[in-house]
Amino acid sequence: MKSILKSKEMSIAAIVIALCITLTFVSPVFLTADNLLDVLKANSVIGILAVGMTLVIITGGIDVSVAAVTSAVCVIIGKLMQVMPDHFSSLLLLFLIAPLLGILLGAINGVLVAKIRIPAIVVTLGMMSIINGLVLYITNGVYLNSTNFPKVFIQFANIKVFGVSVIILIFMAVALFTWYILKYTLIGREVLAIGGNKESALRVGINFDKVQVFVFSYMGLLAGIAAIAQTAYTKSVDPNGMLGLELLVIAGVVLGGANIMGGRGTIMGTVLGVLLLGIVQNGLILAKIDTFWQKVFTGCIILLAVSYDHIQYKRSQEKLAKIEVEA
Amino acid sequence: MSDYLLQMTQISKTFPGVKALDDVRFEVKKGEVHALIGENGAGKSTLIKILAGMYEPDQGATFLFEGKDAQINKPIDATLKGISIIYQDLSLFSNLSVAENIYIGRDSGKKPWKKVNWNEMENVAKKALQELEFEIDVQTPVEKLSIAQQQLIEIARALAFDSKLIVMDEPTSSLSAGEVEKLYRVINKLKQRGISIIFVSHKLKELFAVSDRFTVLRDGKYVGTYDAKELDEDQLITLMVGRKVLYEKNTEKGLAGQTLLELKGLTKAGNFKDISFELKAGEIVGITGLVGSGRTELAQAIFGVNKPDSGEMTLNGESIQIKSSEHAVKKGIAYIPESRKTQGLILRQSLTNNISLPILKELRNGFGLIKRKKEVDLAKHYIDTLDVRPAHPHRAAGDLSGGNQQKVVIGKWLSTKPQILIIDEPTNGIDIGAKTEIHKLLRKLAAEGLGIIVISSELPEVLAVSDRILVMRHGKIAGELDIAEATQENIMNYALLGSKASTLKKNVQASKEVSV
Amino acid sequence: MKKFLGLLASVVLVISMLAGCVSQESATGGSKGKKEGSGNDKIKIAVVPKLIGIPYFNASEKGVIEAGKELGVDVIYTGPTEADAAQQVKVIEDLISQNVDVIAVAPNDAASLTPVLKKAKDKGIIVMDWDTPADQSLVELSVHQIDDEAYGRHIAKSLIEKMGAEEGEIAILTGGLSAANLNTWIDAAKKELAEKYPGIKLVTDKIATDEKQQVAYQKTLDLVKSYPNLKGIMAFSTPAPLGAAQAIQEKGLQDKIAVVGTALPTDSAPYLEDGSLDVAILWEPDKLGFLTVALAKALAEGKKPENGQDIAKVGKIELWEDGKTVIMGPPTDFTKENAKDFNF
Amino acid sequence: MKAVSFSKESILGLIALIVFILMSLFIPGFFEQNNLNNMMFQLPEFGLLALAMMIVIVTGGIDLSITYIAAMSGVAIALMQSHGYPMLTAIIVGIIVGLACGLINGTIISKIGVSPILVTLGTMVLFEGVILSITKGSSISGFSESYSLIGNGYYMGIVPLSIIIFIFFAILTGVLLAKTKWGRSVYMIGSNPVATLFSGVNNSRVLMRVYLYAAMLAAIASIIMTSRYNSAKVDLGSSYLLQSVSAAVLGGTEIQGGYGKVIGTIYAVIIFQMLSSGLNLMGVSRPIVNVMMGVILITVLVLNFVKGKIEEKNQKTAAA
Repeated sequence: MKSILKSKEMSIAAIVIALCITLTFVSPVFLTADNLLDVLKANSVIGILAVGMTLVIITGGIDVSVAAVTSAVCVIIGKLMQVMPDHFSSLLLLFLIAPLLGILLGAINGVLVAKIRIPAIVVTLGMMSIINGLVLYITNGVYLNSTNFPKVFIQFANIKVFGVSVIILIFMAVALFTWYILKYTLIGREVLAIGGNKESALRVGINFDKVQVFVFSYMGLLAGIAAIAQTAYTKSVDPNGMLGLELLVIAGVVLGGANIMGGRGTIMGTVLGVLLLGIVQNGLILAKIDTFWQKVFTGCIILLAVSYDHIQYKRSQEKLAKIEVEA
Repeated sequence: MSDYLLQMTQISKTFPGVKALDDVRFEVKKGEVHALIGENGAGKSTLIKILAGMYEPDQGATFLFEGKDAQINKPIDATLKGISIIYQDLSLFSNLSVAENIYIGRDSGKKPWKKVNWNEMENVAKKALQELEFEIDVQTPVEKLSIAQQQLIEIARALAFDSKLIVMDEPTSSLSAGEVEKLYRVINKLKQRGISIIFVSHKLKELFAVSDRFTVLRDGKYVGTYDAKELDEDQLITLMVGRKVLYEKNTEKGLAGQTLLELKGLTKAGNFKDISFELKAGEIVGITGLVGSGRTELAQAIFGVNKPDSGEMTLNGESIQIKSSEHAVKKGIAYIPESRKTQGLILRQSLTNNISLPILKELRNGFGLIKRKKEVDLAKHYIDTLDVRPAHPHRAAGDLSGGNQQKVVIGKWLSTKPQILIIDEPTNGIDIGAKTEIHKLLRKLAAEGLGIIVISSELPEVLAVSDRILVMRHGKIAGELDIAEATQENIMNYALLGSKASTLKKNVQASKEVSV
Repeated sequence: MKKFLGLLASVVLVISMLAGCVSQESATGGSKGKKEGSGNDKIKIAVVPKLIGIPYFNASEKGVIEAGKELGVDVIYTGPTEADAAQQVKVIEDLISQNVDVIAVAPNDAASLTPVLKKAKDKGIIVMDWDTPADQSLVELSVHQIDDEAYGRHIAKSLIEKMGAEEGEIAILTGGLSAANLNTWIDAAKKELAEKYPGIKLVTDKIATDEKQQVAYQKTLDLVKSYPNLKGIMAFSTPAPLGAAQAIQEKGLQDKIAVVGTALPTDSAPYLEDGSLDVAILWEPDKLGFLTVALAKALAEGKKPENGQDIAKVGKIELWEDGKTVIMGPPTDFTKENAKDFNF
Repeated sequence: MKAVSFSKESILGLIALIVFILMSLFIPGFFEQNNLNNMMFQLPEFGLLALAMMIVIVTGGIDLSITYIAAMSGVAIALMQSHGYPMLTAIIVGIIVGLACGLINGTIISKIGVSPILVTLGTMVLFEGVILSITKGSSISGFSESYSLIGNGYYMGIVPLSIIIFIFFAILTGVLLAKTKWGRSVYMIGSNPVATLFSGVNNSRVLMRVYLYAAMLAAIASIIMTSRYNSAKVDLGSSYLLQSVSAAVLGGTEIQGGYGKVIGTIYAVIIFQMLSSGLNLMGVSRPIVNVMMGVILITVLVLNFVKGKIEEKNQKTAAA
């Protein structure tokens, strides 16, 4: 098990390391704790969502409504915070409400996918359209800035442990927790099993519907947490702030080696994939690359990474000799 | 009263348009090995799936387990009652480790947050594997295992479950003789522990070696349950097919014409090594050996979809490298793969669309558009000549039975007017009547001048159709036999040992093995 | 490949065949001129923003609605949900179908609106632009909140002032690289710097922030790291200054780096407070909305604006010599002191 | 089998008809020359992109870069024309640029075998970047007068020219898919790529042509768009990306591949078009229009599911 996990993440890790080395030479600023923490912090929200997306993609699904769900939760908790008293309990309440809202929205996706058997991409596409429309209609795109937020939330957003922002800590906690779920809980193993072989999973008594509802609800839960992280990160709520983010999230997951058809995917890989995207963004400015060429670089790096990864994968498959040929 | 572990009565199952099971009864005693037999399509797998909770039987079924009324609506219900099922196509998770594959399902239905205990998992797995005398690192991912090894994992899973009833659907299909023997030993051990086993197999010899009783199904109906001692193989076959059938060894030698195909030292790492033989027009060369001996890989190399590393191939005397399946078709090579449903046919498409696919190019008019009428006529032609039923060119291929599907695949390739036909497991999953039909068809095609390579694990089949037989073992040709000198014994010796010499124990010699 | 070439050839053929019979006008071209007796004598004015659902255009909407009530005209405020030229064209086409009297549009891309505005004009609808100029040959009136050139220069000047030095490194953030109005301002600002402050060095070309605060925030963090001598940031588009200020606030660089940008006062209040945002420069968008409707109504009644005319609630306007460009007035500087006085 | 008369497509057609009648009856201004013309002018660009997306989806893929391919060829056409090249040359160059983009997608997908969603995600960013670096983000215009006729002109004074172009390509696509070896192979690959490969079909070539053809349709759409909007810009038509996926799926195309019809997609495009125009005429807020589209997408699929369940039940009782 361990050896193959390593090999799957190897190529992406290699790319990340190669990029880091290059950037270190290009810009001395890159390899400073300050910069690396900034990169981590900037990509924490995407990271949290990508962790959840990993589970969805392992089971062979996809959720393009994550950004919409996150901004819906952002807006709701933002509105709530406008009226909340400046008391510690407000924070607790927030940490209760946001995940619950996320779970609710995620569960709707899950039920439609599992029970009505509509392909995940279609359900979530529809949901995205609906949620985005509603959010825009209700908020009219109005910013909610931190002036009226409870002070305790701002304090929370500014917490640092050994210089590491609480947002990064949330991301790390989510990644670790999800890794634990995948590795050590029954439901986590069922997620992997379903990704590996749906038919077999049914035969050994795994409830496919339940697992699907779980992964989409879990995705929702993480979207709720991501909403808190996002609000803590920007210290304001911009209903349009997450538009289009779902593609970045998916890109992070698949760059991390998850197979879009299901079965393959690890939390470690996803974290690396998100970091790769983040480092590219960061590096483009640090390397002082012309503004207009930045996207060209990003596109090329994505294409190279996915092609390289796929070629590696094909080679490893070739090497998996099915037949013991006599010498 | 209850020395019965399982009693299923009045089991019927209706699918849209088909009655798969009709008032079947099936009773298994504690601690017996009970063979469930019947032709393909007799309803064995439907019955097993009902037992497994994958299908729900029609109204009126009664189901007793350990004398108590049992409700099995979902797979988990069966698992919890102690029923394990080893499916023929295996239920493994290639992305998970050996240990997990053995352990999986044990916790199904428990709280989702239940902690997975990796130590316990590995211990359970190790213990089960020990019992099978199969040594392997339990952390190896299953995708790295050979098919035979995977089958053992599947058996280990059932062992690890402490099941009361284990269903084995064709468990030996890819095991070597030694492994089969191990399996027999395990079965005997399980029996002594009071575990019941339902054994499904086509190898009659094998059935008689392990089973205590037989239940025979025919056309979805219950024929009867018999004690193993009261029957012999011929009687059993008669019960299964309602008539006596056996196929004869081929005696008419084909008229080997000029050489069509010649391979010299064809090699691909991890697939096959140093393959040399020739195929002449009008002859049928049978290639046999255990599953996983490299036969299919070799066939695909000739067909251009599995490129060899080295070696030479000549077609009609000219050296050639087949670059793609398209190239192969152009050169008159046809390949009928082993798995009809996933590789041979596009199930959701119509018979016409399937048959015409390789030759669409020739069905175009001046504007490059497909001449639909001509296409349908072509399909009809092959449907008629091959007697495909139902003879409806617009039906989806998936609606047909296995034998008819196979005829469609053959029709598809005959439409290309090939000079070489490679056919992998031509009668896999086809009932016996259709089998002989297909054998006759192959002989007829050879007589018309086609060069045919038949790949098959079923020795009687190889003997029934071939002019020459190549036996593969571990990716190499272990031996070549002319039909005149070929017997099941000497083929098996090559396949298992790589030589003609017979040193095998009696019970694996498969002297009179008949496969249905 | 052969087939594709064939296809291409047939396309060309078809186009050339059809070309002969194609005309700009529909023969059955429907009703020219205004619809009579639509039952409602109220003037119908449609105001189309670049997109709806962002704070700036929400503020304008307030002014438009208010003007509708006060001046007794029907107003429709509708626009695309994305700043996409194609969608905006559709919105206008649908408005033409609704037989409005005046269409005032803030184009996402002026050129792309030319055909549809021409169509509107042909139907007898009065066409004008607001916020951002459209094709000047089509519009009767062009309402500008600001003189773009002056505005860009003003922002540059303010930055220099806040930096307190006429030399040093600065950077520019923008909403999107393809936003025409932002580009105009940026170019004007650059011109101002080049002409008057040769000591100022622009470290890199304008950096896109995707109209998102968190992106502006990240990019600013990257900027201050890559260019440790950075003294000032100009941020265009409303979310960009907020993100930049947030970064400055967090890194405690208020005294080292000056940030000037185009933001709404309520949003920027938290950053103006501690000086992480030095000044937000904009106009009052609700006034712009109000002015647009007021002038549209006058136009529908056949009245042209005059230079120095005093519009209620807005103030004195400026009319250029071309007779159609109206400037609402100078920009408003929102600072720590006055930000609370505004409610948008 | 017996329900041929009630195929997914005909039901959708029926829905389209009902929507049309309802809107004509209840929305003032909907059934007017002007509005009908508007809809006909608006439909082709979206329709072409939706068709392009449909073909890709039929093979089991997806093309996220499609709108940027359109923008790419649009920019090429605009640049050529503004530099004084004749219209026809510009159009041909534009199509070639589009095909070149398709070639990149096709090569990586069919030769290397990377999954389409990943490849087109990458090329989407890449193409956007290339356009940005060429145009510096500004829009490019300067088309000849006659060029603007493609998107704005009427044929014989009655029918918008662009709708004729659309109909031409819709029929062409329909014929290619239903009547040619390539089209047949597209469905076959979408249903079962392995069996198709084992039937002597050159999957990689078929896929390559799929991405080329999709790119060509995108290029045609961009000709109509640039002509209609009189300019080309990096985000030309970018809002059509997800809409075209929705339209293809609503039109009955199976997202896993293997099934999808031109006519279904066209019905879906028409429904979307009528909804958007009708709701606008009613003065419904724009975001709510988006909500409605999402609701309709999900509702139609739920209905399909329910219909399937009922049919299954009927068949069962019939057999028993």
